[in-house]
Amino acid sequence: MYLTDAPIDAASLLAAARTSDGGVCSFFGVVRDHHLGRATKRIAYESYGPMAEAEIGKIVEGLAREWPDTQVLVRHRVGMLEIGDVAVAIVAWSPHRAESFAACRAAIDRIKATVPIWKREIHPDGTSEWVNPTSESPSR
Amino acid sequence: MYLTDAPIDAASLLAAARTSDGGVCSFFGVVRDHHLGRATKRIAYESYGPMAEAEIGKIVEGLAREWPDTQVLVRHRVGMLEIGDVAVAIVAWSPHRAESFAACRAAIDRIKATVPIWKREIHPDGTSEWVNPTSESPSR
Amino acid sequence: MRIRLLYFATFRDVSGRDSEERQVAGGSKVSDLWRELTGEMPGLLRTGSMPPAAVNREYTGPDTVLAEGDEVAFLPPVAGG
Amino acid sequence: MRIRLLYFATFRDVSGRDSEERQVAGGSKVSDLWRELTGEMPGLLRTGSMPPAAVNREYTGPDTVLAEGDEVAFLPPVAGG
Repeated sequence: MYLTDAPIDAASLLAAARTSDGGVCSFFGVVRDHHLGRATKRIAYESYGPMAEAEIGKIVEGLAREWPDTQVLVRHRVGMLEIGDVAVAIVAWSPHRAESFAACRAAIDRIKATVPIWKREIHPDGTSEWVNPTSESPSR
Repeated sequence: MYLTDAPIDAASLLAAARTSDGGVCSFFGVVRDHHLGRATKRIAYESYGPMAEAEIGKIVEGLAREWPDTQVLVRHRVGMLEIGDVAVAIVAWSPHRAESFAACRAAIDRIKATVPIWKREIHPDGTSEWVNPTSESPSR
Repeated sequence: MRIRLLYFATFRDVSGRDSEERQVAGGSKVSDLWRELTGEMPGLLRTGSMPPAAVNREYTGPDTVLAEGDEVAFLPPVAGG
Repeated sequence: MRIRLLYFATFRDVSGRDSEERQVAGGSKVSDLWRELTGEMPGLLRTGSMPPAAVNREYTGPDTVLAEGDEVAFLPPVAGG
């Protein structure tokens, strides 16, 4: 439901606005070509699938309680991703812009904090390692 | 350059990511079917065109100084818009998500504060009035 | 001297025009022009005190002195986005 | 009693397996299981103290008592998004 091993088409996700929505804030996490100063060739995303679905479900329910007027969509891709591929997509539709930003930001922050998904960076030389965000700056 | 009287295709704007970008935050302001408790049928957007272009240009330059790694795109539509039409689109691409959110949010807030664009709400009964955001809540 | 004055949104509704060429006294400031306009068209005062003004497409303050050929606009509360 | 243990990411690399069925003493807590596992596989300790644990796909604390048939996973630092 929230996880997919098929490419995420960012554009097609934006179409679901209700006529009462005035603001749409979205965030797309994209595979980039570097991490902590090293070049990245691709990234393998692994999940504890059933638990990840459940955790994202809890996050979405929590957002609906905190921002009842705001509708939030979440998609997270798993499997082998190339540079430029969308790894995670959040779209938050709301009557007002402040709420759309707040719910979108909360969604991605909470997903990164608790959903059991891991990523293994694969470098151009074929070496790879699991990413450990707890050893990095919080903005990364 | 920033203003257009043609429909804004939100989806097509998202495609410009650089390979170094890991986060894309976007905001789309959409014409909604109500405002301050009254039904809206459509909205006429009017601008002081050359000054609006210049003001958006200054805002984009300011964002580039504050978030040098972040690339920000702005489009604002003018003319007669129907419910669901995109009135303003902001896309901020950045290596990191915090910067993409911050730059996107600053862009829309500054555009709403200073760019000489006005909107006239047209109600289903044919009456209309100019929107005065200074008499409303700041989140609207 | 001559300036060009632009009207937008509610101010256009009040004045009944998009723009006009206007004679102002040499040394006139933006605030002097506003006082003159509101004397002729009290409806402009609906937005309260002097609104933001632009001279030659840049925001400027009330004490800016106008020059021949300036493009001047008083701006009703903006509502883009 | 029997539980099912799942390994992900670095923990799978260390253990060399995705999952296993395992016998644990009745009354064992999550923290007891972690102590047992790190005794067998000290490489698990690379992430420092006991990582977040899930029992039956829900986060739980170290004092949770395990039950027959539980699905248990210790979770390396997550990195979604």
